[in-house]
Parts: sequence; structure tokens; C-alpha cells
Amino acid sequence: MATTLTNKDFKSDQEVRWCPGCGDYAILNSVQNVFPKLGIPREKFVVVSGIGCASRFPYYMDTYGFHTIHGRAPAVATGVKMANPELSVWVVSGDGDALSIGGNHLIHAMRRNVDIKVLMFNNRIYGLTKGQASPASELGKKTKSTPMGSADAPFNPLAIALGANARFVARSVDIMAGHLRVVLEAAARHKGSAFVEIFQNCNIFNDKAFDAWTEKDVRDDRMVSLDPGEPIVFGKEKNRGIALDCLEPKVVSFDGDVPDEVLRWDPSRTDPTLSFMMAHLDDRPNFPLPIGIFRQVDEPTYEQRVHEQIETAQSKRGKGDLQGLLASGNTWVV
Amino acid sequence: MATTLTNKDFKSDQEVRWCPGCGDYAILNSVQNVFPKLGIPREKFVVVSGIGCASRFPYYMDTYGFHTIHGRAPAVATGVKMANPELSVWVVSGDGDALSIGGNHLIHAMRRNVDIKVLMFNNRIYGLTKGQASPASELGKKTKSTPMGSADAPFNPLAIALGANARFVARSVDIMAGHLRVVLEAAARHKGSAFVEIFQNCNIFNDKAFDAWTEKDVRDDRMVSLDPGEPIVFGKEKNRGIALDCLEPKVVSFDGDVPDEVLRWDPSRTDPTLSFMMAHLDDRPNFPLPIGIFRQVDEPTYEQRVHEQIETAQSKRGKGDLQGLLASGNTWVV
Amino acid sequence: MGTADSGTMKDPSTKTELPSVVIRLAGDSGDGMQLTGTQFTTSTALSGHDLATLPDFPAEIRAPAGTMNGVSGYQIQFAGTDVHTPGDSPDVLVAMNPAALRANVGDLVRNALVLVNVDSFKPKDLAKAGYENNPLEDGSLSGYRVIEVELTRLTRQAVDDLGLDTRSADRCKNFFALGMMFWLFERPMEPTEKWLREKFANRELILEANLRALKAGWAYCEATEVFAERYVVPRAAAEPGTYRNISGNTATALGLLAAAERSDLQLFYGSYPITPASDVLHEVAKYKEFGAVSFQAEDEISAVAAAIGASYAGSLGTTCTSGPGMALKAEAMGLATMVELPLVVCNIQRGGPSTGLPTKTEQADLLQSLFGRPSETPTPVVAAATPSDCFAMAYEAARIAVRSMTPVIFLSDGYLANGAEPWRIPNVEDLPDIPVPQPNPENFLPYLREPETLARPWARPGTPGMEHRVGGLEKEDGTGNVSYTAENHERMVHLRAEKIQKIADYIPEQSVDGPDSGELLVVGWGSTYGAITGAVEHARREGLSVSHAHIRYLNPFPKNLGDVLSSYRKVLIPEMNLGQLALLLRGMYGIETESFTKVQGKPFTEAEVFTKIREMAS
Amino acid sequence: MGTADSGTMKDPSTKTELPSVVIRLAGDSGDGMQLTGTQFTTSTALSGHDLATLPDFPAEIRAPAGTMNGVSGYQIQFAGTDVHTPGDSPDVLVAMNPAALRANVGDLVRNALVLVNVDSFKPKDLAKAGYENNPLEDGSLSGYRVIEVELTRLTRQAVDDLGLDTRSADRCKNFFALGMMFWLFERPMEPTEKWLREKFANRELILEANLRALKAGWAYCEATEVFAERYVVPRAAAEPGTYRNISGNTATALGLLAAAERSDLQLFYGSYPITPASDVLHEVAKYKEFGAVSFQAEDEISAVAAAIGASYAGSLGTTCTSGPGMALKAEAMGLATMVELPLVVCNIQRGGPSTGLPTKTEQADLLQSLFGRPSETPTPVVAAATPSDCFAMAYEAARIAVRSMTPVIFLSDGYLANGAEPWRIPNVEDLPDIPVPQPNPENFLPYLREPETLARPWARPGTPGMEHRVGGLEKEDGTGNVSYTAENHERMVHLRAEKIQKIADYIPEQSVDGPDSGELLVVGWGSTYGAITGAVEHARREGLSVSHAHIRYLNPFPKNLGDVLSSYRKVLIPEMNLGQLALLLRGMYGIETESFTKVQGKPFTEAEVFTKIREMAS
Ligand SMILES: Cc1ncc(C[n+]2csc(CCOP(=O)(O)OP(=O)(O)O)c2C)c(N)n1
Ligand SMILES: Cc1ncc(C[n+]2csc(CCOP(=O)(O)OP(=O)(O)O)c2C)c(N)n1
Ligand code: SF4
Ligand code: SF4
Ligand SMILES: [Mg+2]
Ligand SMILES: [Mg+2]
Repeated sequence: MATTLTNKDFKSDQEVRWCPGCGDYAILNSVQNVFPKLGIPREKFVVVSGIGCASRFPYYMDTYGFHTIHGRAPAVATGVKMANPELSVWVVSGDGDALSIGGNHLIHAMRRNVDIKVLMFNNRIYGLTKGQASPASELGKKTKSTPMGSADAPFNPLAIALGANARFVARSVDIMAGHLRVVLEAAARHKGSAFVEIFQNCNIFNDKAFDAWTEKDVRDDRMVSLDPGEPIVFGKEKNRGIALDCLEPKVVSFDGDVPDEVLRWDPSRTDPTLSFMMAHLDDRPNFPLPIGIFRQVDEPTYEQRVHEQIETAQSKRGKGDLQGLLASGNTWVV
Repeated sequence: MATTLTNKDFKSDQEVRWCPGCGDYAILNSVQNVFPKLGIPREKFVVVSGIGCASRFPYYMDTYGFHTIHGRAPAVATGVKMANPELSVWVVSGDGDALSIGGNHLIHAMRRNVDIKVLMFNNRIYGLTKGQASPASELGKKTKSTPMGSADAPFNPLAIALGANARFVARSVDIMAGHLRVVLEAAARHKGSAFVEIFQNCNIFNDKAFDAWTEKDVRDDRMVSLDPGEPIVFGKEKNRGIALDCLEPKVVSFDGDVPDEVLRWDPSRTDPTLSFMMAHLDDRPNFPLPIGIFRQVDEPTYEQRVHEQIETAQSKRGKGDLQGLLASGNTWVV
Repeated sequence: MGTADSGTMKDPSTKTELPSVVIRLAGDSGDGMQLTGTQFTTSTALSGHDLATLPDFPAEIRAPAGTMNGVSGYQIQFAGTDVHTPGDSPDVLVAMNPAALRANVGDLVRNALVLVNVDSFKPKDLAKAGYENNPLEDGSLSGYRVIEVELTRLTRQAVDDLGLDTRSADRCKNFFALGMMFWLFERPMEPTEKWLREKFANRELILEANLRALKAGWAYCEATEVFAERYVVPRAAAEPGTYRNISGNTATALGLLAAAERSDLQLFYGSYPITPASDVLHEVAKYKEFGAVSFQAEDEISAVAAAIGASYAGSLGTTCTSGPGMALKAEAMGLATMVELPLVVCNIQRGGPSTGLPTKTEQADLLQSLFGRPSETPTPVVAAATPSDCFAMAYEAARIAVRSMTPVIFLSDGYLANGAEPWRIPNVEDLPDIPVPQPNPENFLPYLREPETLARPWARPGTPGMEHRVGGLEKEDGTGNVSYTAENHERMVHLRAEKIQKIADYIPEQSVDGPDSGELLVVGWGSTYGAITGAVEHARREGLSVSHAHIRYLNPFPKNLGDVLSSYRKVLIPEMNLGQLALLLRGMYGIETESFTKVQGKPFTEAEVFTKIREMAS
Repeated sequence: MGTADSGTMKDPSTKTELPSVVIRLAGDSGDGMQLTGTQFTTSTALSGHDLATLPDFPAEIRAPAGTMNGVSGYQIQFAGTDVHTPGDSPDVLVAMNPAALRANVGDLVRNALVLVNVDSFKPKDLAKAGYENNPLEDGSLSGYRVIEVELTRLTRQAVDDLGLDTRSADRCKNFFALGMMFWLFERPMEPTEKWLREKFANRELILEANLRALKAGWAYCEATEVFAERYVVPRAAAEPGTYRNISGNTATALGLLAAAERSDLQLFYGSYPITPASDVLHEVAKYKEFGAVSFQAEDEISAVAAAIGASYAGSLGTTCTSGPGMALKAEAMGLATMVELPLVVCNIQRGGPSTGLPTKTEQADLLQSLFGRPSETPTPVVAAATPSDCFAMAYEAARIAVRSMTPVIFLSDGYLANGAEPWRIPNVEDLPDIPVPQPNPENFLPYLREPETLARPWARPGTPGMEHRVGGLEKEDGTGNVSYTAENHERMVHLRAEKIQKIADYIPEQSVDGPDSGELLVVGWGSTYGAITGAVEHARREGLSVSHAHIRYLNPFPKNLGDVLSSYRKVLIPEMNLGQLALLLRGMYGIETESFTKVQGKPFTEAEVFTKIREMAS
């Protein structure tokens, strides 16, 4: 049974074919480490993806897997989950796949609260098609398709997800295996749609895109993790925290104990405003970039509601009798 | 010239064909009253729409008009505006057109900050196809396509727009002509993408959907208008206001002068958090539903940036010489 | 009412026998003509007549009341047996207002019966309809038998003491008119009474008013001499069985549901509303007690993608749309071809291109069905011939999809979708078997094929030990692994084509109505069935030798089709497009064809096809 | 190197004349083979040779180094004149590692020259490539002239004193090999030196290292007797003019830009990246000083919709994609048909269905181009025959789009897109005129047509007094108002079809290479041009009477095409699909055709087509 599974059980026989050094390897590893812990039998996992480097993911997982078409994975996954709510359905997508061509399916899956886990590998570039700007690329970025710099202001992926009322929203980093696993496990255990942005280095077309935040020596000062129930504290010395000055977040420095004014993080507030504020925290100069769990709110899932209607109909009207249905309404005999 | 235009100049020769009593008539009227005030010559207006009852709008406006296909109006309008930034480009869309099939184009136009004005007529139903649920329909709503009630949690359209970083976001009501005109004029004068949700009654398939808020006798107590620079005050007696209790908005009642703690509305904050909070204000029991201007932030538009690149290239490299380009690179003569 | 033009005023007790009658009910969108038509149809069906109907909605949302754009019509033809179309020209017209008269009078047979509501022929009504003079007075209707009835006044009178407001009272006048039609053709009123009681169970006043109007209409005919005679249409014996009346869209929904039941699969129906396909969604959404999952997606791409996901998970994934939506599904259908999963895509065709004529009919998506996807993406196509045939062919589409593990296109059109006819209800057990390709646990490979059909096995997520990956990249035969080799690609392209061709092994051969060789074969597909059948029968009555082959399986074609086609000197192909089937048959069988086209948003009439047949056969 | 098999080791000063040579450079993705190939091509072009090239990327992102999946190849054929294809079988192979050898050795001519980097033939390299024995030692290469060079060691030596790390030093070894090839075929090194100086202007060390490697390769051949002889390929006189080397995708971009210039319109290019079309976007994005607006849309639907919006506003709206993206554009293309606005849709075809073989070539979207939209949506289609012809045909697509106010599909494919050939640079003024249908201010109606072309006038927003509305609903002829009448719809459906047919009045007639009647006509379209031309020339040399018609205008066909086809007893149609043009020509002209297909993701060889011709002609 599930409890005896190990990460090896989730490695398929296909050779992993990303560029050496690609951040996708680390994420694959983390996922393969988290899946065996979930107490779900292997055959119940389905990994659905779109098109892109990230989207080759299912081939490397020894689960059921479906490499679909560009941008449509959330829609396909919605069908999978509605058809069989027993399955644990995961979507792996790139920033182009999820936010560019697939933006609409993503936000609709979120608003419906379909119980699928969307992992968006954000490398802020189109990898598979060799280096064009993505909707996550910075304004002014020079790429093959934007030789004088991108003129498109990018999305804030977490803001999009929160705007669509995603009930679970989180962010982590490819190379922060420990943090990533905690986030993935929380997503897996959450009942409802989950959106997880994972910073992922594309060492070929957008190398070091996240180093300014994620490099070991700056990480503690430039990022802060939102951990449910914990005060929002950061800094190498863990001596700074985020407080709220009514309308504005502020950084408070302290010695010793964490002062009370430092926010104790609660991602389960129904109102998404504070999560939304956190998604924009790093727009402010000198504020850290938050990772961790931005939102986690319980609500019945879409497929639950759909199947409850079926059960209600069956308990009220009995299980459907096809012959009766065909012959319903006004009939006559010849 | 523009200054001498009147609303008659914007009425086309086509008979207006919405159901008698439809809220679309009032909105058409308001638009025809606002356009002549903008100081823009008639031939510079372009009204682009998708498909739906609302989308028949361009036929009734004596401007350039383009009734395109379902959901794609923001994309078509983006092309129009990029091709000719001199034009005043308006998109008219229904809640299905804009949020269901067209959701992705909408959010991308917003993030890019294309200077187009999107008017979304929200009747919370599919009118033209005769009464199916839309992504703005309430959970549990019974329609032709949801006989046991809709199982889809709806979008909060303003939250979607704010999540996509729309720089101008507002809401008004079909029958509140004065309010609507103020909002439309502000949208028109704002340079950049604008999203305006307009509550619109579909008396055939979703009659009185907004009456609980917009009926004359409850309106003052159940809605509050966000007006730039003004305190957020509501109630028949104008004796209640919205204040912030740090993380939570609260209602303060008062006699006489508006107390200082009542928020003075400033839609021009770059950080969208407070706008986002206002978009969810009415999720709280006993809070009014805000209308008015939720956000209004200046930033260079997409088409400006694109055309600036062209100008830079031309001033650096001179206006393109086609013969020279054809013969560029390594050539040889035979 | 073939003999209508011989009719003269007679004693009211006189009954005239007619072989068939065509009635058109016309009024403003708000006058409830569709409802009146449906009630007349039900009653007629219950009388055991064969029939065909044609609703004709205005294209506008709600045009201003009383204008030509606002006219809504409903036509029915009924006869003792073998009705093929709703009829070319009405024998009876009910016109609720001048616009309804003006819009329809040109279509009538000579001496047709025209019942008008004189109360709505006021000068402003006439002006709205664009009449300069009152047609009831200017002699322009002299070729017809006009019956003027004060429908509004009489209806108000009938409901007088109920204390209804005028607007509500006036809303009942269609039932008054219906009562008159019931009297005229001796239809039973009970089905309508029963329907009213159910519909207005909680609104007693409205119920009572409508019942009174209905009965008052009947009584008015009984009491006065408004009609000179009553008409009787004798019934011939139809095939024994239990019958009901069914529209194409309902039949489509039931066909899919039946296929799910018989294959023991859960029906998953993903769809996005679009005219004229939305009613299939509305219908399926009702089948919750059958476990059918209906999903209103955010767009057509999501609808088909979710259906593919559902099929992948083990459901019978289906989706339904029309023109613009069909275009959007092409990419995902290619995915279904590559991953070889069952999928039924219903296309209820409408007038195009682009948004076109959304409420009108057309059959111009045939070549798109065959070729409208990038690369070599062979896709089976079936088409229904009549409203009730939608049941059979939707079922067939699902049977093929499951048996051969492939997307299948089912074609219907606006005319079939909204039209209705009596349907002999089949026995569920008599429906063809639907074998589901099962994986072999001993020897599982995702692309190991059944030799007969070349179908791959369907291993559903949740099955231990069969974990595997599928996707849109070219697959290695057998393992299903990604493969870029030249040889494998060529093999797979041919295999996919062959798999579709092999469907011809288990679908019926092409049947022919009429001599199996000779001078002229009329070949049709889809909703032209009725008009062609009627025209061919007519031609035979005139002594012409004509056969009719109606193709319901359009890809692959039945195996014998080439032989059938080459057995006649001439082949006539009437189509509601610019000659799509004709091009295809020429390209595939190298035969000469005569293409006969009509692209007007409305079906062929029997007369049009007959005239063409006569021209070619002589 | 037709005479390669006669070669024996000779004095190094010996020069052998060859009519043509085929070289393939193969190595790991990281070995820079595409770059090496491009440099060799440039140098060859500048020597005045005719040539054709074929890059062959691995489909994987980056496969593990040294494996078969990671092999990247680049092939070039050059000759004095008239090179039609990159060649069937290489005369020379450069193999940077065992996988490159193993993947390519099977394609070589007998006695081909094989240059290998022996330094990379260590046991672990051999294992990665799947070799059990060392092919350099087991005699399996005895049919070839193998030249073993210690490329790695020699390169390291050449850059030794620069103090580079080993990895960077090893990166230069492709330039060492290039130097050797330059020596062998007497190519000038200056163009590559110049290119290196520009490319590494800011990275002096790398520049120096590459220059040294290049020269060391040359010097190594000069100094040692590694090659027994040098080869000279004499040049024949080409048409006088200025030439450059051009790939299909660059030519496509330039063709669109030229059409915009000549019609005095702003070029609007809306696109979403997709292999193999992305390079057209990258190219257009560079033309900012020409005022060209390039828009990377959120998806293909937005790309085409924005292009339509731009056309509506008065720009030349264009878009470009491949397979999956093409499917997504169908709905919007129907809108462009209805509103009659210019639009160019470029489809750089690739292997399908679905995601298929994204980096491989195919020409299986022909029927989709013609029929892949709902309803009757006639759309002109043109196809380029060679890389440089992409310029001419993209220009033609735009000319037709503007002149006839219609969407037009331009077809290219992966083979043309990435392949390159010398192009005689045209004079901009000599390009055909592009008349823009102007509205008449005296008598403006949005759907008033020019009688010759049936084009409607293009009144742009911003023009005072011409405010009007267009849209996807059926239009009334003339006014452009919405119309649902049957007669108007039928008229418009025919008008739209006729408008497209009338394009045949102003496109060139079908030309034929060879006798204008006779036994055998080979009909091709698109990128099969080279292979067919070569094969036909070959057949003629063998005394067979064969003609070749290459169709560049696929809808409408040139007016004389029917006559051309019926002038031959047999018609052979080679296609990289399952016979799409063949089906179409049979359907349209009722002729018999012999379809000859290859669907392997790679082009026909001359030999394949020749063999088929010989079989049919005898
Ligand atoms: C319909 C369609 N359009 C375009 C493409 C080409 N395409 C494949 S992946 C991709 C984007 C890849 O970027 P992203 O989603 O960020 O994934 P990454 O490769 O960076 O992991 C594109 C444009 C496609 N396969 N299908
Ligand atoms: C591609 C496509 N799908 C579906 C439709 C059918 N359709 C037309 S309008 C509409 C929705 C109308 O609702 P909304 O946008 O809210 O506008 P309203 O009619 O309520 O103003 C739909 C589904 C279509 N025309 N095209
Ligand atoms: S291109 Fe970038 S994202 Fe793709 S596999 Fe290589 S490193 Fe990873
Ligand atoms: S259906 Fe509703 S939205 Fe449409 S025109 Fe009628 S009232 Fe207005
Ligand atoms: Mg990416
Ligand atoms: Mg709506």
C-alpha cells in the first residue's frame, strides 16, 4: 500500500531530458519525494501538463500522465477530476503555458475550486521555443522576440490567482528543496484548487533570473517565508519582521523576542486582501519577497458540488431508468 | 469640430433591437451623452465588441464599429490601438463575452496597459443564447444549463481586473445615469487600459438581479460610491462611512461632520491592495456594495512603449531602407 | 391540404378528408407561437399522425413588437403516414398580427385558409409591419380564404371575470387560436390541458385563464359558423410500437446517454452554449440521476479539453457546438487523435461563415469535418438524416468512438435540431453492442492494438500496474513512448488512417431506396433527407426512374459506396452548401456528379428537388 | 562528390574537380554544428556557388551529451549551378563523436570521406552512442575513407597559451574542423573571421581562441598530409545580379515587409512563438526602423485577432504560426472573410497531428488551408517552392490580400523555413504593384465592390464621414448592414466565392518545365520543388520525357491548370502527406492521378522521386 512507497516508485523508465543544470530536475526530485508521503496509492496519481520544457514532467513520473496541448492542461485536468474525483490530479505548467495561452483555463479552474494542484514552473521565459519573452518576463527584457526590450508589463502570477479566488496560493523555489516540499505537501493535503508558483532557473535562456533573491548568501535578507501560524520574520539574524501600519506594511527590526506587532501569518482568512497585499510586498523598495503559503481557505470543491447534485437526483428520483426516459412525455402506441 | 457634437451625432441609422426594458438602452444613452463631451472628433471613435446582446452595441453608435467574434474584442481592439494610437478605442462586452470565453484577452490587455476602455455589461447571465449561467452568476443559480443550481463559484470581476493589474477599475449601474456618466468620462480621460463593470438588468432572463442593491429606496444604504478625494460615506442620511480597523474595514456611524477616521478615497495608490479590499467589501455581512472608481493609476501605455521603440530605432538607424535591408549581410555579385 | 384549392364554403358539419395538411402559426416573438406549435404537434402526434415540424425563430434578440423582424413562426405538416418535411407551402396560416401576415402570405398555397386576429390590424399595427393599406380591405388577399377573428376581444371576454390585468389576459390569446385549430382538425385537447396543469401548477389564475381561452376557442368554432367545414386526415398504419414526438437536439442528447448506458460508461458532456446546440446541453443537464456529468465550460476549447480529460479518466467524453465553436475545437481534436481516446464531437451546423446566420440552418461543415485539422488527422464523421435519426447517429458516433478509440464527429443542423417528428421508441436492449477495448493485464502496452479494429487498450487511471503516459508528440507504436524516427512516424500516420478505414468493416453498407442501378441516383446526406425522399416519391409517381442513397456514414464511407455510385448514369447531389459532398465523391471515386445547391439558411423544398430531378431525368 | 568513389590517395597538391559536393556536419547539440554549417554556407555562397542547406535539430530540448538523441546535423550541397536540394547522400561527413557517426553513417555514398574526432571515441563515448565495439577498429567503416583527427587535443594545443579553461578551449574545436573543411574545398576564411570579430567584439579571449582554432585547422591540412587531395567545384555563370544567402523564414519576413512598403501600409505582425515559425517573429521584430509593429500575443487567437484589428485600422495585418496554432486561428479567419479585410496568415507547416514532430517538416495542411473553417469560407492559398521563393510568395499573399480584401494563407514548411539558398536580390521598384482598394468619398458604401476584383473599399477609422460598422453577421451587399434574408445570404455566399475565383484573373498562369504535353507530368507544390526538379532533370538525362508543373497558387488555381493537367497521359503527384493535392485535383478536374507519398518528417530525396518517375515512364 501507499505507505511503503518511496521516491523510486515514482521514477519512470524514461531518461530525463532537460538541459543539464535546469531547475526542473530539482523540482522533479522534490515531487518524487513528496508523493510517496501522501498515503495515496501510485495508480491514483495523474499528472497532466501542457507544452513546454516544464510540461515534459509527466514522462518522468511513474504515474498516470498526460502531456496535452499548450495551455489546456487545467481544462483537461478539470475533466479528469470531474470524471473521477478519487484521483489525485496534478498539473505541471510553465509560465507561458499557464499565464499566456492558458491564462483563462487557469483562472476558471481556480474560481470553480476544482481540486487540482497547479504547479507553475516560472522561469520567466519561453524555454522550449528557445527564448522569447513570457508574460512573467520583466518590462524591458531583451529576448529574441523583444530585441529592444519587452514593452509588456508582466503579470504578478500570485495576484492573478488571488484575483481569481484561488483558495490555495503558494510560492517556492526550485533549489530550496526543504521549503518546496513543505509547500507541495500542504498543497497536496489541501482540498480544493491550489496554485503553486515555483521559481525555476532556466540556465540556457534566462540564467540566474532569481539569483538576486535566492542565492544562499542573500536569501535570508531578500526573501521571507509565510508560514501558517508563524510570525513573518526574516533576515540572516531573524531579527526583522513584517508588521502592518494600518494601510501599509512596514518592516520592524528587533532584538530578542519577536514583538507582538509582527504579523502572525494566517493564510486561512476568507477575505483575500491580506494575501493580495503580501503578493505585492516586494514591489516596495527594500521589502523582502515572500514565499510560502499566501492563502489556504476551505470550501467545497466544484466536483463535490457536481457529484452531490447527482446523488441528490438519484436519491430523489431513483437511479435513472433509460427505457423510461426514452418513453417519457407524451407517447402513443401504434 | 468635436466641441459642437451632440448625442444625436452618435446615433446610427440602425433600429435599436434589444428587448423592451433591457438595461442596455440606458447604457447606450449614457455613452451617447458622454462621447460628445470628450473633445474627440467622431471619426476617431472605434467601438469594438464581441458577441452577445451587449455586443450589438456598435451597430447603434454612429462611429467606426466592429462587431467581432465571441470573446476576442480586447484582442481585436489591441490591434486597432497599436496600429493607430490616435483612435479612441472602446470595447463593449457582456459578462460571458468578457469573463468566460474572453477572460484571457481581457487580463492580457489589462496587464499590458493598452489604452482601451472595456465596458462590461454585467447581467449575470447569457442573454443572447437565452439564459444559461455565466461566470458572474451566483452559486446555486438555476438556469437552463444548471437545472439544479450552478455549482461554479462566480468571479468577482473587479478582483480579476485588479489581479491583472488593470490601472483603471470602476463600477456603475445602468439606471444610475448620472453616476454612470461620471465613471465613463473618467475612464475616457484616463490614459491606459480601463475596466468598467456596469450592472445591467436583463429583464428577460435574469430580471431584477441587482434590485436588492440598486432599487431607489435601498440604494443609498446598500451601495457606496468610491469618489476620488471624497470620504467614503453612504446611507440615506449620509451618516455612515467606511473606516479601516487596520486589517479590517469597519462601518462607522456618525452625526454631523464626517469623522477623520472615515477613509478619504484615493484610487491613485500604486499598490492595488486597498482597491482589492474594496472589491470584496460587500462579501462582509451588512457592508455596502461599492461602486465608483476603485483604481486609477498612471503609467505609460503599451502602445506608447511600442511606438517609442519604433521612433528610437528610426532616430538611431534612420528610417528603414528596404533595398538596403534586402541586400544586407554577406552578398556577392555575379 | 392538397385539395384546399377545391374547397368551397360548406355546412359546418361537413368533414373533408385530406391526405396531408401544412399549418403555419405566426405571430410576434412574444405571442407564444413556438409553444402553440408544440402543443398542436403533441396533440397531432398523439392522434397517431406522422408529422414534421419547423420552428423559425427571429434572428434578433427581441425585435420591437409588431415589426417584421419580430415575427416568429412554427410550421407543421402532418399526414396519415410518411411525412418527410414540414411542407413546402402552408395550407393554413394563423397570423396574430399584420407583420406575421406580411412575412408569410407569399408562401401559401392558392386558396389557403388564413386566420387573422383582426384586433391587431389597427393603423399603427399596419404601419409597424410596413403595410400602406389594410390588406384585409384592399383586396390583396383575394386568392385566399381569410377568416377574421377578434382574437383579442374574444379572449378578454373568456377570461373576463378572473380579474386579470389586460396584459396577462392578452397573453392567453394563442390558446384561443389553438382551441380553434384543435376544433378544425379534430385534435384532442387533453394533452394541452394536462401540460397547462403541470406548467402552471402554482399559478392557478394563469392556468384557469389559459384553459378558458383554449376551450373558448373550440366553443367559438362549435357555436358559430366561422369555419365552413372540418378536416379529417385519415391515418395509415405505421410500424407497430410505442411512439413519441422528438426533436433533433433531444434525440442527440438521448443518443449519447443511451450509448453511455449500453457501454457502461459515465457520460461526460462538456459544452459551451451556442445556438442551435445549447438545447443539447440543457437536455443532458437534466440526466443527473443517470450519473451524467454536464460541464458548462468557459469556452469551446475547455469543453473539448475537459471531455478528453474525462475520456482519459474512463468516461465517455462528449462535446457539442456549432460553427464558430467547431473551429475552436480543432486543435484538441488532433490531440484526441494522437492519444487515441474516445470522444464524440457534435456539430449542430448553422449558417456561416463567421457568426453568419446563427438561427438558420446550413450543411456547409462537411469538408471542415473531414479536413479541418492540421496534418493527417483522420476523423470519422456521421450525419443524421432526420430529427429522430439524431438518436441513432449520435449513438453510432459514440459506438465508433469507443470501439475504435477515436474522436468522431456527429453532424446535425439547425433544421434537425429544432424540428420534430414521431419516433418509434427503441428497446434499450436492442441497441447495438458497444465493445470497450480493455487492456490485457498480462501483456499491457498502451499502444498495443486489437487486430480487428486497430484500437489501443483503454487503461484508466486508478488501475494498479498500468501506469503509463500519453501525449501529443508522435508515439512509438506499441509502447506509446515518444518517438521521432522517420520510419515510426510514417508507420503511425498510415496506422491512424487505416484504423479509421477499418471502421467500414463494422458499419452498415450503403442502402439505396429504389432500383439498384439505372439512370439517376440522388445522393444526399444530413437534413436534406426529407426533401429528397419526398421529391423522389413524387418523381416515381410521375413515372420517372430515380433512386435515392442517403449517406449517414461520411468517413469512412460504406464499403460499397463506390459500386453504388457507379451503377447509375447520372448522380445528382443536392446540398445546402456549394457542393462539398460532390467534390469529395468526385475526388474519391472519380465519378461525374451534378451538384445542386441552395445556401439560403433554409432547407430545400420537395418541389425544388423534384423540379431538378425532372430536369435531369428527361 | 559524384566521383568520390574513384578517389585514391594522391599528392596533396593534387586538385580534383567535382561537379557538386554534399557535406554533412554532425555533432552533439552543444558542439555548434549549426553555426559551423552556417559559416561554411556563407563562405560557399560568397565563392559564387549555388547551394541548398538542411539543418536537422534534435527534437529534444537538450538531450544528454553524447547520446543519439542529442545529435545535431547540418547538411549542405553546393555546385557550380542549379542545386535543387541539400543532396540525398553526403560525400563528406564530419562526425564530432560516436553518436554523430552512428546516426549518419548509413546515409553516406560509398567511399565517402569521413572525418572523425578520435579524441571522443573513448569507451564511455562509445557506450553512450550505443556502440558495442569501436567502429574505427572493427572494420565496419571499411567502405569509407576515414580520416581520424585528434580534434580535441589539437584544438587545445592551438589555444594553449591563452589560459582558457578546458571547457572553453574545447568549445573551439568546431572551428578547427571548419578550418579543415575550408582548406579541403578552398573556401575563403575571411567571412568567418569577420563574423567572429563582430560576434565576440567584447570577448577578446574567446575571439582569439576561435580564430586560432580556425587557422590551426587550415594549417594542419596545409602542413600534414591528412588529406590526399583538395577538391575544386567549378562555377557556372548564374543570372547576373547581387546575391545573398537566405533562409525561408527570413525570406518570409522580408516578403511581408516589402509588401507593406510597396503598398505604403504599416506592417502589423501579430504572432505567438511556435516552432518552426518563431524565427519570422524574431526577424520582423528587428524591422522597427521600418515602422513595422510586431506583437507577441498571448496566444494564436489573439495574434490573428489583433492582426484583423490592425487591418481594420488600416495596417497590413499579418500573422504566422504552425500546425497547432493554425487550428486556433480558424474562427477569426472566418471573421476576416466576412468583414472582407486584408490578412496574411503564414503557416510554416510541421509534422503532425497534434504536437507531432515539431522540429520536422511535412506538408499536410493543404486541405486544412482550403477547407479548415466552418461553412463556405473561401480563402486564397499560396505556397513557396524554395527558401528564397518564400520572399516572392509571402509578397504575393499580401498582394492578393490587399487587392482583393481577403485573408490569404501562405504555406511554407520546416524544410524551407530553416533551409537556405542563394537569392538574387530583387529591385524593390521591380516588385509588382499592390493596388489598395480606396473608398470613393462621393459614393461611399462599405460593401460597394470594385467590379474587376469584387473587392470592397477599405475605409479606415479616422476618416471623417465614412463612419460605418462591420461584423461577423451576414452582411447586406452594398450597405454592409446586418441581413438575414435568404436571397441576400445566397447572393453573398456566391459573391464571396466569386471574389476569390476572380483572383485567377491577375495571378500568373501555370508554367510547365518540359514538353507541354506528353506521357508524364509531375505535379508538385511547396518544398518538394527541389527534389522533383532534380529528379526530372535526372530523368531527362536518362532520355525520359517528363514535364514538371509546380503549383504555387493553390486557391484559386491558375486558370490554365485544367488544360495543363489534361495534356499528359499520366500525372504523378509526390507529396509529404497522404495525397491531399491528388484528391483535390481529382475532385476539381476529374483527372486520374498517381499519388506518391512520404510522411517521415523529412523531404523526398531526388533519388526517390526519380525512381518513381522511371517506374511510371517505362
Ligand atoms: C498552440 C501552440 N502554440 C504554440 C506552441 C509552441 N510552444 C510550445 S511551449 C511554448 C512556451 C514555452 O514556455 P513555458 O510555458 O514558459 O515553458 P518552459 O519551456 O519555459 O518550461 C510555446 C510557445 C505550441 N506547442 N502550441
Ligand atoms: C465561439 C462562440 N461560442 C459561443 C457563441 C454563442 N454565444 C453568443 S453570445 C454568448 C454569451 C452571451 O452572454 P454575455 O456575453 O453575458 O452577453 P449578453 O447576451 O448577456 O449581453 C454565447 C455563448 C458564439 N457566438 N461564438
Ligand atoms: S531550455 Fe531552460 S527550461 Fe528548458 S530544459 Fe533547458 S534549462 Fe530547462
Ligand atoms: S435577452 Fe436580456 S440582455 Fe438580451 S436584449 Fe433581452 S433583456 Fe437585454
Ligand atoms: Mg517558461
Ligand atoms: Mg450577460
